[in-house]
Amino acid sequence: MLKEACPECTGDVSVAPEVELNEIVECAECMAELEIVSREPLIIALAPETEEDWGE
Amino acid sequence: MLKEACPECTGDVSVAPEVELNEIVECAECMAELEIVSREPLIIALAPETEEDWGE
Amino acid sequence: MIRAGIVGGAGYIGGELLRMLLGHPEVEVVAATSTRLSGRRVDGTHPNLRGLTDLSYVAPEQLPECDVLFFTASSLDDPAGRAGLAARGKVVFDLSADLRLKDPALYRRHYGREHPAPELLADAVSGLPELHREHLRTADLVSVPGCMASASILALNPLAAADLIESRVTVDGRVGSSGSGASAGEMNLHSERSNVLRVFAPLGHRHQAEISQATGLDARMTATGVDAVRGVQVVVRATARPGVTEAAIRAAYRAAYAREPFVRVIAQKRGNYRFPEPKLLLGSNYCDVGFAYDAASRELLVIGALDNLVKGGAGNAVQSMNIRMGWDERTALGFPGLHPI
Amino acid sequence: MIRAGIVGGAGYIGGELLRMLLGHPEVEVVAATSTRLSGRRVDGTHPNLRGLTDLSYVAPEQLPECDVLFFTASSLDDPAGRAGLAARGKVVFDLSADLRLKDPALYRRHYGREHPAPELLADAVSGLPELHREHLRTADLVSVPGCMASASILALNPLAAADLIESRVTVDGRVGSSGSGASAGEMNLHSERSNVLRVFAPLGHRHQAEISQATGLDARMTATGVDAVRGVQVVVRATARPGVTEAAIRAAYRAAYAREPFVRVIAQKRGNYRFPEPKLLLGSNYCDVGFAYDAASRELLVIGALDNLVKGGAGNAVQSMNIRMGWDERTALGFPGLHPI
Amino acid sequence: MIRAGIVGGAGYIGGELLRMLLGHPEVEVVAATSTRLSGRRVDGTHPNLRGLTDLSYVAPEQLPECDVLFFTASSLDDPAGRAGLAARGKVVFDLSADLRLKDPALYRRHYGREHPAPELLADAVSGLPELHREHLRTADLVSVPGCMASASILALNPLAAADLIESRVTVDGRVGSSGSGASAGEMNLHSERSNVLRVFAPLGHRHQAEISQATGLDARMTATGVDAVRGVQVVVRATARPGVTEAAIRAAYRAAYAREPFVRVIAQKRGNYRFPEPKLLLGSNYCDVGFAYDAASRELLVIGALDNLVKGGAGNAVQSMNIRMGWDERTALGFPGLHPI
Amino acid sequence: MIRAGIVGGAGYIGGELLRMLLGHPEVEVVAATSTRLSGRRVDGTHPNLRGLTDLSYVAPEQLPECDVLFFTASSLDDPAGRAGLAARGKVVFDLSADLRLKDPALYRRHYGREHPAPELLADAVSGLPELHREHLRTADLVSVPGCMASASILALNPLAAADLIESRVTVDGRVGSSGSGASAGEMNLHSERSNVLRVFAPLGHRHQAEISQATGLDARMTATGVDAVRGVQVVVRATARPGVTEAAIRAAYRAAYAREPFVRVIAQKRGNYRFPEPKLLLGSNYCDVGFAYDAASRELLVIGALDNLVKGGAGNAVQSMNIRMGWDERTALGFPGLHPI
Ligand SMILES: NC(=O)c1ccc[n+]([C@@H]2O[C@H](COP(=O)([O-])OP(=O)(O)OC[C@H]3O[C@@H](n4cnc5c(N)ncnc54)[C@H](OP(=O)(O)O)[C@@H]3O)[C@@H](O)[C@H]2O)c1
Ligand SMILES: NC(=O)c1ccc[n+]([C@@H]2O[C@H](COP(=O)([O-])OP(=O)(O)OC[C@H]3O[C@@H](n4cnc5c(N)ncnc54)[C@H](OP(=O)(O)O)[C@@H]3O)[C@@H](O)[C@H]2O)c1
Ligand SMILES: NC(=O)c1ccc[n+]([C@@H]2O[C@H](COP(=O)([O-])OP(=O)(O)OC[C@H]3O[C@@H](n4cnc5c(N)ncnc54)[C@H](OP(=O)(O)O)[C@@H]3O)[C@@H](O)[C@H]2O)c1
Ligand SMILES: NC(=O)c1ccc[n+]([C@@H]2O[C@H](COP(=O)([O-])OP(=O)(O)OC[C@H]3O[C@@H](n4cnc5c(N)ncnc54)[C@H](OP(=O)(O)O)[C@@H]3O)[C@@H](O)[C@H]2O)c1
Ligand SMILES: [Zn+2]
Ligand SMILES: [Zn+2]
Repeated sequence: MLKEACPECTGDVSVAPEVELNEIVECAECMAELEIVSREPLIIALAPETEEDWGE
Repeated sequence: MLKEACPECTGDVSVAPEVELNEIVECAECMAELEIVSREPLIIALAPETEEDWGE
Repeated sequence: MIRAGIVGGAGYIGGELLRMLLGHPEVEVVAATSTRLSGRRVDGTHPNLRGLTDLSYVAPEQLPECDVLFFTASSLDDPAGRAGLAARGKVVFDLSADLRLKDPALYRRHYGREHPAPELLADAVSGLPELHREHLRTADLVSVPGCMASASILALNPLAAADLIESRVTVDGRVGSSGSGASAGEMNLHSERSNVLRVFAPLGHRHQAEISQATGLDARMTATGVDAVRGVQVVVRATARPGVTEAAIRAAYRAAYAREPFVRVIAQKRGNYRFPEPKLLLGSNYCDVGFAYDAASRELLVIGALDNLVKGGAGNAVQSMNIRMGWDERTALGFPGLHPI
Repeated sequence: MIRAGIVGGAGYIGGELLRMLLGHPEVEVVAATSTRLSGRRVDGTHPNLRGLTDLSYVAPEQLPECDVLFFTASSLDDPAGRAGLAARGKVVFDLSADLRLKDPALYRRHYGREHPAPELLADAVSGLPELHREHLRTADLVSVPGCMASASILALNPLAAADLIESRVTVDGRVGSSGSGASAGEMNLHSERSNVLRVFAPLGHRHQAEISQATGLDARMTATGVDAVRGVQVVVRATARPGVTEAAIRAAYRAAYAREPFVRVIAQKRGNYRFPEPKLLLGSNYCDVGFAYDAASRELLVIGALDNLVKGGAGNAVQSMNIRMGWDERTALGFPGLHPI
Repeated sequence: MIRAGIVGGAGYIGGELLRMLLGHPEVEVVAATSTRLSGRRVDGTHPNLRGLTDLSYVAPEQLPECDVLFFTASSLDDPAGRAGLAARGKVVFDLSADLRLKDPALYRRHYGREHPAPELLADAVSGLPELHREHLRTADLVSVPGCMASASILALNPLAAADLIESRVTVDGRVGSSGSGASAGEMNLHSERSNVLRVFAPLGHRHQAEISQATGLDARMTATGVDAVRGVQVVVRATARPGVTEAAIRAAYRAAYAREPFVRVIAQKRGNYRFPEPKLLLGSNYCDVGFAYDAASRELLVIGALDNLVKGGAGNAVQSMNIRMGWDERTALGFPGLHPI
Repeated sequence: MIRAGIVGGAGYIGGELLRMLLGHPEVEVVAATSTRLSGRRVDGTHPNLRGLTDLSYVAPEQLPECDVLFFTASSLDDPAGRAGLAARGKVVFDLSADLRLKDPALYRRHYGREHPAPELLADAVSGLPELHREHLRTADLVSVPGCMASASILALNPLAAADLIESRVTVDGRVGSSGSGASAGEMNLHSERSNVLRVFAPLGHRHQAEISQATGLDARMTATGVDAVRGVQVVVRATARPGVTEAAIRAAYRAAYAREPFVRVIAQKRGNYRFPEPKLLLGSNYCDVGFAYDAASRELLVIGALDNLVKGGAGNAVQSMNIRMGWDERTALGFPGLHPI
């Protein structure tokens, strides 16, 4: 597993070595959706916001 | 532990060897209250009914 | 360590399998599939597993070879797909209703269509250890019974086997909302499902066929949804055969379950919890069974309780796996339940 | 305005009587007694009445003369005291179990002692308007049936009266914690009573005698406490006589209840609430009844639901009073219940 | 009899409007719209109304002319459509959040877009009778505040108006699942939503803007979903100005609410229900407010409670209508709530 | 195997200690005392233990010598008796509130009397492993903090220690009915305690003194009883110091808890369970902590959750014992909690 810092919370994000470009991974710490925007070097970015309403 | 048959349900009742006369023990299987009515030989009998209402 | 896979890991049964298998010293979970959530962390759907695993779901087609494989949902709609997946597991535990009824005609009557893969039925061993332990030691295909069926069978079988009761029994099942799974519809919204006593199957609930098949009795079943998330209770009315005593009934239960690690007989004269109470069993693999008997009228009430997701599903599967693998049957099933709760 | 008194005003039935009578345009509540709380404000025990009344409890011996008098708890332990109190009311509504069984032998069997005042039994008219409306118009002593009994009788009587079912029926009653009253013991602590499916009366619940008395059927009753405060549901298994059709069953219910203001027949094929559901009836005086039938097997499931404190108690009493006084039967009973809830 | 219409009758607010208006002696409900359920009976969605009405939903375009019209859901996505519908009512009560904030900039900040019909804002009178009774007597467009906002405003306004507290207050709102409406998503499934203490709005809940607008205070709001279907409670921390006594606080509440039919001040030293408790208010139009004060530290806790669907929505609308029409304000709002519950 | 004894084994904390210790591979429970139930089986009061033990309660005077001894209830009313009992244990874990406050003056203020045994206070080490692990390795007297205090301290301490927040914080505690113990009174009857949002401590709850003592902050605490049996949640409002970023807050939590086996940081942007939720922790020894932050206003909401009987009591004691004895800290504490529930 590769480790990368989450751009949202700076937590460790585990990324499988065989990950594909544009794949979505999640940050365990803040559950942000992250997109693999580059594989070598590994770069992850916040995925386009699919804002989930959680209101009542 | 001595074992004796519960007079209510015939389940095994464990009785400590140092049990005293008239002590109340409970049957694990049916939770009947049992009284030690004799120690040697060990005889247990249903304790006088303290009927617990459980109705609604 | 053996390698375990779960097909349908994002459902409620899948979550319980994960919880138990992650705590199992002999098992490594190598994959949990989800079509909808492939690539997502399993602790996103099963938040109680946060901190315990970094696993993410894989798509079914990515399922690797496994020693044991758990199917959690019906796969009969795609028999070829099922066969392909099943081939990746040496031993398969099927938790769906697909293989529970041995007779395809019964399946047709209760599920309203022909069984698409009747050839599987003969090999499937029922994942109820108390009745089928010996067969489970060598089974390669195990079909776990329904939650209310398991409770009813465990409550009735000692009496049926000893021929203490007449054939006709009526089963009143009560079940929490997790029995409908994680993909339940609008009628399971909190505002609608809370506080209910919803008689959702007034007559002829499907599990009655399983009960009849296992016990030989003529079971008639009603089911009510209650305001609980987990938990099943069955309340069964039976008639004892002439001359049957309370002692005989107790003796039958004792003979059947004295050495069973996960069945307790609860029929007490005092206390707040005299009969099987599902709330005490949440998270535990116990099935509690009990009874009350009026010898004069021969009326017999038989009660069973369990956690539908554990002894009523994932726990039965894990217990069956333990038997199949020759391990201590109780491995990873040690949680006894809570009080107060 | 007539003058009403309540003996035992601090209990749960007493509270519901107060709520309804304070909203009744023809009734003035002149006294509510409490031994324990004499001198205290009634809204101290019944906080929903804050702002509606300045009434305080009086000791029983201070009870003034009344036109109508409601007894909420058993007074058989002191028959002379009871007689003294009863004499202060021209018409007495007794909500306890004291006068429900006409036959003192039945009382002995179910309550374990001789009836201390059997002379009262003959005059007591049953406070179930659907069965006894005509007698209630002139009754001076009314005995309101038990909550689960009322639901069962209303669910079964149309079928029994039309001789559509065999005599033996099994009744599965489910009831919330308010059924135990305000003085329940340690077993009703929130931590113990929450989340239960407590089979507190596995066989032979007392209400079965009331059901048999009213319907002529041979009822066998089980009762389970559920995690609700209010609400009763009865689920009854019956066997239709040969040849009975679903249409005949519907017709019997329709004939019985088409003009009843407080009984609805709920047996629907679609929707979230197909059968009687007590949560929808909280605070309301409805008893909903419904059924499901399998003509092939003649299995019939009959379901009844009500609020134990209203149609199962105080509401039946107020409806009976309205009849006795010649008022619109629905007066002060207009609340229809809530959804969602 | 005046003619009333409901746009969005199939939702939870729509159901409560129907319940109240069907029991209103001066009102005839001539139409309830539903896009999804046009042609279906209203008691199919609102089962508590079975037996009370034969009404079916109509499509919005079939809405007839009405004297009073209730909008239950936002219609800002289609301002022209809204205008067309609104034109069919002489007086419009809007229960959505559309017109609650007077300042379009505030709307933008809290709802994340430009207000599509800012021209409506000036005319809308707030449907909170305790603050705006005089304006309501002549209003033709009424905007009913949010449920947690109403409770907070009624709890805080007497103190703010009398300048007894500092500006900064923190509001902790708790709300049941019906607050999300009948079309809530998977996160409101019973198995997920039961037993929660879900902090769904940790900071900056939208209702804080309404509270600030009405009271002039600087409110900061958190909201938690609790395991209830109905009910709102707000617990507010405030700081009294130097020298303020408990007597002064009580006096402010008394002055504000002594003659209000639907606000009670509940701040008791004994009993089980010392502070406002939403469960006692289910189905009722009361808002209970209370407080606790420590003069030494000037810490002040203010508590408000109501039923989100009644005083927090439909009840406020009906009370406003009663005022607008010159009727007794309490008409059709007489149900006081239940105990025990 | 070491020998463990429990003084006050029949209470709720006693039951949890029994559950955990019976499953502990290094511990033998040699005695559980009960004055009221001496001679009775422990599974009579703790029905979840049926089948796991044949232990019966002994009277306190029969308590044998033990290696570790757990006190579950206050024994300050009889300091000599306490001393006698305590002498039978080499290491004592006190779960009562007796020794939590180091300063007798604080005890006096919060408990309304002089501390009867102030000489004990100096030696007592706080049983909160995350703060006092090193001291616990050699402690012979351990005082376990209160349930809401533990949650608050674990939620706040990383921020206080790193000086990220201003001193004044307000704590809103929510707690289930088991927090009142097994001997709660009439106000905890199911019919009264169900469905509540009971603000039972509006200002100045005792645990605020414990929070202030542990964190150095100026905590002000309110507490509400909610309709749950188990579970604590604390919602804390704090103000960040100028310049503090969300990253700094996360970093402080991460630094504090990255290696803690029983604290998880839960502050997520998506999913149904974004913040600490007590229902997920029933039976587990986790304390989940989380936060939300608005840098513009410096408003910070901090949330903590745990099971009051486990990490809020018995679990903290067992974890402390594991540390004291040099065992793996997680022994007998492996249950992770359930979902759905
Ligand atoms: N819930 C209980 O109490 C209980 C007890 C015993 C047995 N069972 C049985 O166990 C099975 C699963 O129950 P559950 O409660 O876990 O259900 P669930 O929560 O609805 O989960 C089922 C999972 O299986 C997948 N799935 C659902 N339908 C599918 C389909 N048609 N084809 C392929 N995958 C499908 C879904 O995964 P993706 O969409 O993510 O792939 C879903 O996550 C059912 O057959 C049920 O009869 C349930
Ligand atoms: N709860 C139900 O669902 C329900 C439904 C239908 C009928 N009922 C019947 O209605 C009666 C009252 O039920 P409840 O639920 O209101 O009970 P409850 O809440 O326990 O109240 C009974 C009240 O009557 C008084 N009382 C109790 N025992 C008494 C005694 N031995 N002698 C004189 N007064 C006594 C008490 O008043 P003080 O101590 O204040 O004087 C108490 O407040 C019972 O007979 C019950 O069978 C109950
Ligand atoms: N629930 C509360 O506690 C509460 C309290 C106070 C105020 N409110 C406000 O009242 C309004 C309704 O709440 P509710 O709880 O009744 O919601 P709901 O149960 O979801 O019902 C809303 C109804 O309005 C219709 N509707 C929904 N979205 C719509 C849209 N975009 N355009 C047109 N019609 C739409 C739907 O009807 P069809 O699809 O059938 O046409 C639906 O039945 C909301 O604005 C809410 O903010 C709610
Ligand atoms: N409940 C919680 O959530 C929680 C959490 C953390 C800490 N605590 C603390 O743990 C302690 C026990 O709480 P609990 O909930 O287990 O209480 P509980 O259920 O009421 O049990 C306390 C037990 O201790 C005995 N006891 C009670 N009062 C006593 C007294 N004055 N002297 C001697 N024995 C007494 C009783 O036993 P017998 O009568 O059978 O002898 C009783 O079974 C309390 O100090 C509480 O502050 C509780
Ligand atoms: Zn992150
Ligand atoms: Zn026995």
